[in-house]
Amino acid sequence: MDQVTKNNQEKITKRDITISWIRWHAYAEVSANFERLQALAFCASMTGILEKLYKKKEDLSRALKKHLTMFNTQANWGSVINGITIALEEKASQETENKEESEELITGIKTGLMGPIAGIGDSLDFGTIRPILMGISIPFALKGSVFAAFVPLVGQILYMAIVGLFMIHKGYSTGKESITSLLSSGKIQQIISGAGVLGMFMMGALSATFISLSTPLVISTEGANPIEIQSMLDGIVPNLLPFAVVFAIYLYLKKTGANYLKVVGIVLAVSLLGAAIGLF
Amino acid sequence: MDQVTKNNQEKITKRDITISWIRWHAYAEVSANFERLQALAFCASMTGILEKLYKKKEDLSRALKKHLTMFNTQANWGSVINGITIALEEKASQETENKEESEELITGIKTGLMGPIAGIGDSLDFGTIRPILMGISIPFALKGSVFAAFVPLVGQILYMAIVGLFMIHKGYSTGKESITSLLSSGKIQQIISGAGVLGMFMMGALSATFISLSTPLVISTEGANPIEIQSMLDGIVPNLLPFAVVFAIYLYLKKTGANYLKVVGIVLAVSLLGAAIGLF
Amino acid sequence: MDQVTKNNQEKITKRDITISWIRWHAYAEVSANFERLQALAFCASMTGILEKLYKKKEDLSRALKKHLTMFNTQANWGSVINGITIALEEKASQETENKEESEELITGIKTGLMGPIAGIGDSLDFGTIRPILMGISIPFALKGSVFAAFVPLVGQILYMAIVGLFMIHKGYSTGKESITSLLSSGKIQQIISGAGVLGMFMMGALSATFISLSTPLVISTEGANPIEIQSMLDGIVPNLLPFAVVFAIYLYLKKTGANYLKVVGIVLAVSLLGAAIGLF
Amino acid sequence: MSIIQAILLGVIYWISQNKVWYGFSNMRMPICLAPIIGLIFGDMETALVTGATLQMIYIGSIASGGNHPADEGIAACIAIPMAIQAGISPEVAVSIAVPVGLLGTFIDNIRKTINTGFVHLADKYADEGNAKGVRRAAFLYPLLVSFPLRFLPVFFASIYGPAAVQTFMDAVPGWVTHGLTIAGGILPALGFALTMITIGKTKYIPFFIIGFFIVAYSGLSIIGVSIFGLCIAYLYMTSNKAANKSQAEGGNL
Amino acid sequence: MSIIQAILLGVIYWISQNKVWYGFSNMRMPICLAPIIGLIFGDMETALVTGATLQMIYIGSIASGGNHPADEGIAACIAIPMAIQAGISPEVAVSIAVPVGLLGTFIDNIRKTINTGFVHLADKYADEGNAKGVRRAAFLYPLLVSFPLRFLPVFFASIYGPAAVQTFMDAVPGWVTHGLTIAGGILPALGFALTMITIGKTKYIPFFIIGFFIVAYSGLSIIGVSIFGLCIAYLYMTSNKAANKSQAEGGNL
Amino acid sequence: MSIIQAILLGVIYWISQNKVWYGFSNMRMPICLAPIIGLIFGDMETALVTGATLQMIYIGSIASGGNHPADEGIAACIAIPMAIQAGISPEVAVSIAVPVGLLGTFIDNIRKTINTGFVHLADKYADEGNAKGVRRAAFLYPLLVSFPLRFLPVFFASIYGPAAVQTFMDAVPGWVTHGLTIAGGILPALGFALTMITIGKTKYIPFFIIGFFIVAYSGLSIIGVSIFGLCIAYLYMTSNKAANKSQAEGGNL
Ligand SMILES: OC[C@H]1O[C@H](O)[C@@H](O)[C@@H](O)[C@@H]1O
Ligand SMILES: OC[C@H]1O[C@H](O)[C@@H](O)[C@@H](O)[C@@H]1O
Ligand SMILES: OC[C@H]1O[C@H](O)[C@@H](O)[C@@H](O)[C@@H]1O
Repeated sequence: MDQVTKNNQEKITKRDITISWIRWHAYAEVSANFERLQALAFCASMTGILEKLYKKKEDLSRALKKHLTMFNTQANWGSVINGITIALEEKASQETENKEESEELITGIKTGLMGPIAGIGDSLDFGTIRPILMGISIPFALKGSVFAAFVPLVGQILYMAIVGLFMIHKGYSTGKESITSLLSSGKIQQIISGAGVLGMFMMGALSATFISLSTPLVISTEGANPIEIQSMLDGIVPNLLPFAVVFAIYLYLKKTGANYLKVVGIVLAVSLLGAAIGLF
Repeated sequence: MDQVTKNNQEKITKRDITISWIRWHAYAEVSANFERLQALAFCASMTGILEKLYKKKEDLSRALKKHLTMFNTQANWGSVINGITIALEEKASQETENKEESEELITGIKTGLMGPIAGIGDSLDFGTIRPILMGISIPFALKGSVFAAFVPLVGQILYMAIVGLFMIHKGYSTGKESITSLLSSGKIQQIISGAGVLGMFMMGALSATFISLSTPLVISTEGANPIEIQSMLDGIVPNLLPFAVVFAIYLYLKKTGANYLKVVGIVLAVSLLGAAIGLF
Repeated sequence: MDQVTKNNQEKITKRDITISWIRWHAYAEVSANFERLQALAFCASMTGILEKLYKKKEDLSRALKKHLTMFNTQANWGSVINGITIALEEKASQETENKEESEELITGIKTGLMGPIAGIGDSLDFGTIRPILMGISIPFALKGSVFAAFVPLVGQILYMAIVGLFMIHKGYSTGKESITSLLSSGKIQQIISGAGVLGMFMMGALSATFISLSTPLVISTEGANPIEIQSMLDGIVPNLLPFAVVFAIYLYLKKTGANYLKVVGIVLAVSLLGAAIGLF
Repeated sequence: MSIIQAILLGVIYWISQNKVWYGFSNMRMPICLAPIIGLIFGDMETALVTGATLQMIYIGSIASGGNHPADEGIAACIAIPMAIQAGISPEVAVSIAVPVGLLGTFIDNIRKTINTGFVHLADKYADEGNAKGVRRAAFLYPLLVSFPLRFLPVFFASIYGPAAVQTFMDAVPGWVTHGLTIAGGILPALGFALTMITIGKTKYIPFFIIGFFIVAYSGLSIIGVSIFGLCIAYLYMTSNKAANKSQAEGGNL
Repeated sequence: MSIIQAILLGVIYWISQNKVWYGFSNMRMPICLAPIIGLIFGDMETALVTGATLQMIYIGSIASGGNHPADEGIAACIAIPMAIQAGISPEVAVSIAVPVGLLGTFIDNIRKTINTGFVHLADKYADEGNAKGVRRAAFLYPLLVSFPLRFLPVFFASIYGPAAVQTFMDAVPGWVTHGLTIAGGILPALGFALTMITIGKTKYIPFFIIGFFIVAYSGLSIIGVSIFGLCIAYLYMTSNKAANKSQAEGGNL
Repeated sequence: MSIIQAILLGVIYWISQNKVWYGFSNMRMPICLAPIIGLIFGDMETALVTGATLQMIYIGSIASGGNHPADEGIAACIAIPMAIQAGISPEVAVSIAVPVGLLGTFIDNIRKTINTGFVHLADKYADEGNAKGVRRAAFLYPLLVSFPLRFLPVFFASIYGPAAVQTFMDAVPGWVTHGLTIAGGILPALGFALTMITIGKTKYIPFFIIGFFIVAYSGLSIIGVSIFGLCIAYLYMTSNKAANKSQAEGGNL
């Protein structure tokens, strides 16, 4: 009977993978939501593959549900995760035992990679390349060059097509050829850890660069020189407020389990209140 | 007979620990001396505990002598060492064998922690918090605010009461509940090593900040531009003289076995001589 | 018969080692060549030793050929390699079995140490001490002091005699007494790795300091502000061109197997061409 | 402004802000919308100058974790036509549009709240093994639902013109716009925090702190700091390899 | 100056410099003594201004390993009354008192030499199992012995007034005060070196060097540098955990 | 200039640039040649001023991997006599000599190409077990062969004087000297790359990158950066010791 299942199954082609990438790139941000972020986009981008691999309704259903768990990454470099997942699904679908184990493995690799790659991808594509590109094209555009104004958009489309397609196919071939050896040698774990360190480091760098918050508060006792709270804080440690904010949000998310929308609300409320009473 | 000893022994209460802390904070600097620094203070702060634990004179005597060996730490954060020591003494006093081993352990943990905590505590309380507090209160005091002038003192009393009491009780509970597991897992060793690294690092930072020494020497050969030795040294490496001084003293202490008073004398002599002949 | 060989063999004396050092210091740069750099100098400096150790022509021949493989280091600190090699040769010459193994070992230690020591020695002697010495003597020389003008040369001769002689004898004694224990404890490996890390690090530092390359290119579209390529590159990362150059050469050498002369040619050609067309 | 121009503008904004294609992530940027709007309104020069001026404000805008500090797209779709049609100087147009951009983040939050519904719909489709349904829930429905959200504000702002926008903005109290500016400065923190959560390892937090304070103290650029980050991560990886390996070997006994 | 004021001053100095309570560590600082002396002498304003001025000199004073670069307490107890009573300007009072503060470190060194005796006394008590005796040796005796050391100089300086202090200081040759200033700059090194000794591990010395030169080159504040220090120590600890563990596991076989 | 002076000059240059003794590495530096040339030509003051001026250009000259960015020695042997004899100001003499120094690197490259032959000769001697031959190939022959290479250019430049040098340099097109300056800036890279190759471990490259960019960003001096390098290397070594050891222990099972 196993035999039957196997024979029934179609082979994953290069074209399937490219289609999966097209879907991923189209869906990634469209269905973004506060509950599971890109989960729906990831699942939907896998549908073509899963339909081929799982001919039985219940298997397909199970596979689809598996990929509807919380997911978020930077979609460009994140394509590599789709590639790896396709390879792993292909292998898992052929197994007849240890199903649970390989499902856990797939989810483990997905969640292990999504964060680090988000950190690295955001830093590279949006923290580095984008500002450089715009920094170059703004002065030309100010002088009226239509060509220069098109560079950031067209450049990004091409760049992301090249990177994304490369990454998904690379992810697939790596996954297919060497996932077993990768896993047994602990190399995947090592890559996840290295990427995690880099991602975390870059989040720190981005936080210090892109979060801005300061206070105009001044303490003035009668007679005494007025004391600016902000310059006092700067004297202790620069960027103290941004640092406090990102850690407060981090700890809150960690405790409440990523109640994302609520944080948005709190940030807005605190900002407005702070603005109203002159705290910020 | 063992049974008897045990039954004889009183239980260590929270109150005992608090009293021990009060003694520690009162004695810490009062009996400071060139031979064993805070050894006497530490021992004396343990007396109440030891009297409860060791009912036999000879046991008490042995325990007291054990805590009269060289000790020095930053007394505020160092309270945690008292707490841990109390827990360890309590456990050791109930043992009937391996007495020597547990005595060695106690001394090992004490000497392992005292240095790192001195480094960290000095940096935090005296290198960071104190200058910040004073930097804030000086301008107000200059304007005549009595309140501001009281902040550094009252603030420190409260702060050290809170930290010190917390640390001694925390030390005790950690020691009591988990010292065995801590020891077997090597965690205590790890904490000592981490604290040692931080303490050493902070000693470097404090040295560069608080040691000052420079030379006004100038070499002037006839005809040639006069050369300032200090700016030559700065060109090689900044703060070279302070660095040399702290290392010279460190190596000397290391070799001669902490002949503290002698170093004070030498420093004075060299400084006065240097000043007299125009070297410094 | 083994006995015979052994008895035949003369003992290495301190004088032999000093002579070896004198030869090394005399030959080091004189026979520098594009194919094997200091190989000939190294081999020739070992001749006296090898003649003593290997009384049979074929043994001597084999030993000489072994030391004619590619070698390059900073000759001053590198004297330690000569010292170690002498000790190892002495030991190897007494062995009757495992000849191949100890030959490999000798070559391994030589090639393991030569790079790191080159990096460290160049940084210290030529990147640090020399500029400091000259920085000091130039102003005096400008004022006409003959004495000051002699300092860099005489100072270097003395300094290198002291360091070099110390290093070769130290290398020999270390090698002789403890090479076996060093090897079994992995300490030699550790020293090579530490020195390698430092050497590599210093190469980076020297590269950033001493390689200079920039471009005067300017992009000017009609109407728009002209854009200086160099300041654009600096905005991305400082010293980008020197970094690219050193890596390009490194990768090329790595790939083509140290075709040194060719790189000299390419550098010259590219520089001249670049200068001609206004690229640099 | 003709209705057709207003419709085109609304559609452009809808497409750009929904990132119908991930490679369009830059399309919502004023400098990218500028030439398109310039075409629609037939005044390329003003469009480019206004777009480039506005862009400078958003040059460091980063939207990690799906989180926008401000809506550059709506700001561009308000400011550029305003500068072209009402003859307002680019600087003034920008100063009106930036607060609108702050308000614009609300639209995105509404969208992401609504999209939550589609995930649950997808859950149902997944249960049924309905792959096509999942795809519709992931693309078609969100796009349709977001249409009025994206289209209408820009459409009406275009129809009723600068005066209406000005009146609207005047009605918004000063502390609100100031508060939104503050929120715009804070919101990226949410994205970064979320990414930290998904990275997951608490023990990497020292690297966050190092990265943060290297930048805070040295002012290094992201690319500069990432060079050191790469090296540190590589060294961490390789040094841990040794440790891991030996652990593995030790553990396997 | 009344005798009672002089007595009060002497006692205050005795309490503050002996740190009868560790939380009083700041009490010897001029800014903390100022309001107390202001009360005694009935001129709070002058006291505060002089105290704050004097404090600025000692703001970075650190006494590791029980080692004082200067005696801020005696300086304060000389300068503040002088400014109040002799009508000398705070600046001048400070310039006279600072050299006195340098001389003051001798008192502390005498105290710590004498205290050595009490340790040996405590050794004896410990031998006898006499806990109370140990406590007396740790607190009562040192406090009593230090009383004349601390009380008398300040008492007499107060009684004989600014002129006497001035005469005394004039008698001290310039190279001595300069030499003491130098010593005051060097003495903290002794405290740091002692702490290095008690930390004990020679292999951590590179961390000392890193800490030193990060500050020397960057001018980072102690708090700034400690952030990096914390991260480095944490990473060292955790990375060594792996190594230690595997070593342990490897070793246990 | 007398022939004897020219001969002496040529010989001096030959000795200095061949580093007949490794401790002579500085001898080719203008400041070291200056007093010698001053003696030969009997005008110490001009010699020293010209030498010191020229030296400033080469103060950071480094020749790793046997690779000279420029030939300071020939520049000195041209500029100093020129300043003394033709009464040209030191600055002008230097500006003529520096391009000559750039051309001078060709001589060294020719020498190292020729020397390749002697290695092969040494191979033969080694085969025959002829140690003396090896020594001759290592010292005598290279020194002799290099004699004309080193001696003649300086000798002829001296004989025909500044005018000839000037004419020669004028014949060299501007882009060539500019190109050689560029090459002089790049050539050290070759030496560093070669050393990287001989260090051999690709996995240490992050340390290269760290060292490079610490200097590039901070402008730290070599000695400053080497302090940190030492500490990093030491820590790497000791932390790897733990890992290595446990690996060894783990592996030995
Ligand atoms: O932060 C990772 C990722 O999060 C979301 O999915 C979006 O904001 C992306 O733009 C971003 O790259
Ligand atoms: O250095 C640790 C410690 O040493 C001594 O005990 C005193 O100087 C304390 O103030 C200091 O905190
Ligand atoms: O780089 C190491 C070494 O290489 C060559 O042998 C010469 O350039 C030496 O001066 C240098 O020290």
